[in-house]
Amino acid sequence: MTRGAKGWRLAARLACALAVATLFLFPIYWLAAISIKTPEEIFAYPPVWIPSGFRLDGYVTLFRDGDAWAVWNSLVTAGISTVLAMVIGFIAAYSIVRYRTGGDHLAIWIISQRMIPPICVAFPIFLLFVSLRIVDTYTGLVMLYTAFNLPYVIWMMRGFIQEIPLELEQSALVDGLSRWAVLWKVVLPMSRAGFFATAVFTFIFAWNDFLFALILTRSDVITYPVQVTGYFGSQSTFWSKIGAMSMLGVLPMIFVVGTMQRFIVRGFSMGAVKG
Amino acid sequence: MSQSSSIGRALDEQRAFKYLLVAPAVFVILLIGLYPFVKLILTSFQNITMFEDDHSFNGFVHYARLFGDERLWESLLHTVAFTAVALPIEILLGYLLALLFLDPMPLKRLFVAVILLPTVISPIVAGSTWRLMFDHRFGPVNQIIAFLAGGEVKLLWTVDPFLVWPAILVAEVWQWTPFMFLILLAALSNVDREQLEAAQIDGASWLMTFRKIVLPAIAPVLFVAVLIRALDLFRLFDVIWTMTGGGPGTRTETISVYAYQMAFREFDISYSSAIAFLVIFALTALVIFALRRVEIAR
Amino acid sequence: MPNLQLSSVDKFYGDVHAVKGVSLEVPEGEFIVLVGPSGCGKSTLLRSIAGLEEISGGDISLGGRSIVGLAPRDRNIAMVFQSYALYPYLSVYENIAFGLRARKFSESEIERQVGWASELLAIGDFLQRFPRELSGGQRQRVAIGRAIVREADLFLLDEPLSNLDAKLRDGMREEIKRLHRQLGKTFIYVTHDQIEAMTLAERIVLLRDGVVEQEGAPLELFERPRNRFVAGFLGSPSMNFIEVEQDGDGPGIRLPDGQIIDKFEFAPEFPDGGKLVWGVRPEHFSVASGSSADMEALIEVVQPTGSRTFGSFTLSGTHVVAELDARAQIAADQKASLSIDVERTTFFSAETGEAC
Amino acid sequence: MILNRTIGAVASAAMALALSGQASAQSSAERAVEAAKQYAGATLNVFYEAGLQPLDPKNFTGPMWEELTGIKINVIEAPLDEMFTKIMQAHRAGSGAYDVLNVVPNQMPDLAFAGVLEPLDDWVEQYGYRDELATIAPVYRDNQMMVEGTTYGFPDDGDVLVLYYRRDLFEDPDNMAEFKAKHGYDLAPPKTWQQFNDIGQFITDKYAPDIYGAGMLRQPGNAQYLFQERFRVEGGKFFDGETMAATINSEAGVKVFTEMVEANKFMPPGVEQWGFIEAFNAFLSGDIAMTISWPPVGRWAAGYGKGTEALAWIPETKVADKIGYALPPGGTPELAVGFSLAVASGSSNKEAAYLFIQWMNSEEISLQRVQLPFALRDPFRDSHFTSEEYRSRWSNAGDYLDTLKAGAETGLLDLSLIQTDRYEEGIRQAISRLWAGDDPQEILDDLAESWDELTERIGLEKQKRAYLDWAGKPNAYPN
Repeated sequence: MTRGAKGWRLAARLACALAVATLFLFPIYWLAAISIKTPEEIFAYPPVWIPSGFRLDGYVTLFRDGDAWAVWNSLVTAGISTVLAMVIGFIAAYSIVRYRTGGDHLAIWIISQRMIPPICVAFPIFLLFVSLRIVDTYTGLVMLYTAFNLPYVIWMMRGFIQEIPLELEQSALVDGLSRWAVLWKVVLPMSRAGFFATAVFTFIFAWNDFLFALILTRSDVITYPVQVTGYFGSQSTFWSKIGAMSMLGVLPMIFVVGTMQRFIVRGFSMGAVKG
Repeated sequence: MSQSSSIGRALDEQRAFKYLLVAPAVFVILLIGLYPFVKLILTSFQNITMFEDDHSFNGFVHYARLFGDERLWESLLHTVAFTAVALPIEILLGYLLALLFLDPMPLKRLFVAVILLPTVISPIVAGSTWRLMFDHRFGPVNQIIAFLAGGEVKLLWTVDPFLVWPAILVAEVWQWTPFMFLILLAALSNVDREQLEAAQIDGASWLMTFRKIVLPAIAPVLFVAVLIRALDLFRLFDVIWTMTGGGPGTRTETISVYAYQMAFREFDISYSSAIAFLVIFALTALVIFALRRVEIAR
Repeated sequence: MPNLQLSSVDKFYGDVHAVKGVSLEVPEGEFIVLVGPSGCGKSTLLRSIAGLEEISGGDISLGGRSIVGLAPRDRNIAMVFQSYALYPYLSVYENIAFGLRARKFSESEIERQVGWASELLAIGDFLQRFPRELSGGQRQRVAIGRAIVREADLFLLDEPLSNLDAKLRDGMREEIKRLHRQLGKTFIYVTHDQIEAMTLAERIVLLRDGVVEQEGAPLELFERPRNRFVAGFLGSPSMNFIEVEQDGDGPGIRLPDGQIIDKFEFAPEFPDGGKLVWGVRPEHFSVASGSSADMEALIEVVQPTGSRTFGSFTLSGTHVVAELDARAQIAADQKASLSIDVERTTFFSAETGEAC
Repeated sequence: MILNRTIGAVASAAMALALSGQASAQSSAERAVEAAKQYAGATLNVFYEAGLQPLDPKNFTGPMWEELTGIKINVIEAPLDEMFTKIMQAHRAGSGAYDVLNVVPNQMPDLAFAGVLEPLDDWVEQYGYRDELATIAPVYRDNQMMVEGTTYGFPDDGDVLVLYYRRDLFEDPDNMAEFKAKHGYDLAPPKTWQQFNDIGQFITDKYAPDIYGAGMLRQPGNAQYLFQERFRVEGGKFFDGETMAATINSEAGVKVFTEMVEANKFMPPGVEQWGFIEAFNAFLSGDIAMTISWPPVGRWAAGYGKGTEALAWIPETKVADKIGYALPPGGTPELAVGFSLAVASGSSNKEAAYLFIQWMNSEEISLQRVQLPFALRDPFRDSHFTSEEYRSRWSNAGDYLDTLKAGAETGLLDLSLIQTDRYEEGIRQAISRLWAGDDPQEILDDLAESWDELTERIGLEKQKRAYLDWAGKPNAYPN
């Protein structure tokens, strides 16, 4: 192939890449644009493509009215449940890998939990939460997200832990660590890249959940996706609030992708490769 | 201390340790996974509705009702058909994208990051966004089509029964193609370059190279990705909830949307439990079947 | 006094009986090598001593105190693994210090110990590097360094040299031996390589199928193997096994091709009308000078190595290798007259393989 | 700014009332306040539709009530579609999560039968509220208060779908002359659907695409109310009162369906998916000459509440002084949705909850509440319609209130049965199919069939009783 042809090929690929990226980005741009448009611009026909100014009223309203607490609630529930699920899932995965606890049955039973569509168990879970008196509490949501992310965490961490050479752990045991300490001082650092990737995803799952938040919250711990749907009123649809609240939910994800792309890519591909 | 007892103690300690490690996970999953499942089965044999709270054994009444429930079967059909359409599109587009980004290119990381974005945002936000996008009047989609078609168009994306599924499909494909893309990109990067070069030297056609080298190499990964996505698609709820709410009528009602309606709108709790059990049963059977097939193939 | 004692140690993996009642006593300071083909139970034994495997029966005691049921960390042992088992996320310094930290040594103590070990092993220059930046030999030294800083009672080495290339291995062998002398601690070394066993061991324990076939000083095993297996395992090229018959009623023996050798002072006792297996090491042959020839052989292949020359021939279907002087005048397809140092050869029962 | 001034004025007025109440004969609002003082320090959880509605208890009545009685008001919101679910969920949970409920009147039977609502009659007597209940406009009072003779909620929102039209177009001499010449009668707010079609077509022909004759609520969720109304205007009955067989597929139904599709032709493209916002926005922007919608359209389009922060999302109105108000064709507007205030049976503080709703619903307080520009509560008492204050809010506010008052006399109730939502869902589906182009007769036959199945499953006799109870109400069908 000549140098020129190669150059053209690259140019064509770049052009394609640019087009595709634009296509994927546009809806998010549109959402962002709506969040800063004036009411007239939102309901203009034909639509306004570029907002005339950077109008933050939508966001200001959210913070002033306290709606933005929903983002905080999401952060708390997703954050704590991620930590819990990672710790519990990590040690369980270790036990399953190293001691073959429960043989294949336990691992398969755990992963099969992830298969069940949430809606199927939503009502019984609601009743359970009622009897535990944890409807509309952080405890409730945290527990639920922890439980629903556990199978994923165990499945992923199982794969990462399997890769760790056994001799490394044995060496640490001989060197004077207890089994428990080996877990934290050897296994965890050895699988930290996978651990982190899994944690990022666990967080994303909890952050984005809608159905359970819809069913299991009322007012105190409403999460941001539920808050967003609340703006579709019967006689008023608050497009600018929808835009702003959605963006509050999306911005952290943009941050996550921007700073942790490596882990996300890894998490995605590992999930499938390990399977 | 006798030797055999110290051996026994050591084994006990190890056993205790390994069970201690899985105990929290098993406890949480039992509580949130198994308990509701048992409760679900029990409820499906009782008669609990909005007005009644009858916990006595009620036989298979609700299961019998499943067979005559057209809305149920339609929603199941919607779910399966949508999965069957969306999944191949996501795979194909994901594959093409993976090919595009397989070789090094300037700004590759940035491009991949941008394309990745839809997958990590909430389906609720994705649904709301596309509802805005597809608004026949205030949304940009019709404008773009009008521009391309060179005349005003009036496509009622979230109302017209013929357009509403395509609209949902676009949203779904937009959000989940990146997932396939990333997985296929990883899988393709692992295809043995030397094999490909050997095939090139041997003069193999593109199709043959794909079938004999590329496909076998990415097949295991692809299978798991498809399984994950198929299960996700099967529980499709959020995007439809925000875009159409299952409408017009029940035309975009998936099994999850229908189950929600039955449980949380009609409070036909026993019947919705029967539906849930049916779904879990069918899915389990399906997944076991799929896994068996793959094991045999391997 | 920390001498190690194994009494009838058994280990089952499910139905597999991996170690069958092995008893062994290791006095303090000895360098003992467990050797045997793969699957013989040597590694299992080593790991049982380390506490990484729980034994199924018997007892292991150290200094008279049973250590069965103790966690590895409570046994005060150090171990070097085949893959070195270095922590990739820690620097060389931290790798060596790992065990000390686990045992809560003070920072100054750690520094002193690591300094001592790194000097001993000549790895002081790359203490701040990470394992992935080191060569195989360097990693090996780090692994050893990690073991020795701990001042353990017992050093366990599990095939530590098998991942090195041949040249490095020779060098490391020597170093390990020197190290043992400097430390004066008990070393238990597992290998499948008979050369390592021969060169390193003060005592070799040769295992097969979970049973000790023979134990003793290397040369004792080499010269007086208890059975055909031991004889064949040690030495390279291995011992030739030739089926022989009694030559009439005389003290001579008849080789398969009919040649008779009769220079024995003590003729072996043949079972009635039966055969024996004659074990002749390649180096027991030499090219006969003048009339001292014991036998003739038609040389088929000649392999000079520079220091020695191997000549192989066949005696009615039995393949025999002779290790001859490098300057021996032999050539392929030519007859050679060979003499045999018969006093060093061994006879084995054809039925049981036991030495007679 | 208007908002702040309003709140200030009302609050001080209420305080004055509360103070003076000790001397003179007490009003029912004052009685409620007096009695509620014993619960000072308690907190009431008040359940509201998310959006603008809860701004009332949050910013207005809540703070005022706390000041008067020491009882805190905690507002919990949910979107309209989720309200029923949330109320039922809380009831199932037995958690007493809500004390005060906003209930959509046609869901009241379901909620009452499910045991969610507390009967109010004893308290009504105890706290002397019977008289003031009587002054609620008749349709609401007679239809949205009781289930099988027991009071479960206080009608609190005069939701009625009336006609808004562009006076400037209707009173334009050229238009008047042309129209008269063409159709032989005067251009005026339509009294029949035929007239509506004539006018709509006329304006579309003349002004489109700048202005269309009409733009209606066509999203199935909204359009079903207009269908229910028109169906009954045309003489349709939902069921046969004897057999409980669905008669939705009668001639009247087919006629209405056919004409609805026909009428879309002179409306703006895409009208099929118009909901409240789209129609409202189009009317505000001057794109349509007529629309039928909920009362806030009439206020907001006139510019009432402009500058209120809560209404900042509304685009600038271009038709402020050009709006006319009239009853829709047929003269019997749909009393779509609406809200009644109720007390949750699971509440741990029922009496305080009751006192709060009596106070909110009382003459004095409710008059101020329906004038809150943002809160979406529409006039529902005689005194609201005649309030001089309200009538002076904008140039023809009087016409607006008169129209609503007229609607509150002749308006038609939403169909209300056991599990009404399932029946309504049928209508919504039918309308979707209608826009999809299916044959009206076929659609309605299917609808009737599905209704019959539904009735069968719920229990024919049980449902018949509920239907007859509803159909026996004065405003179930036009007189």
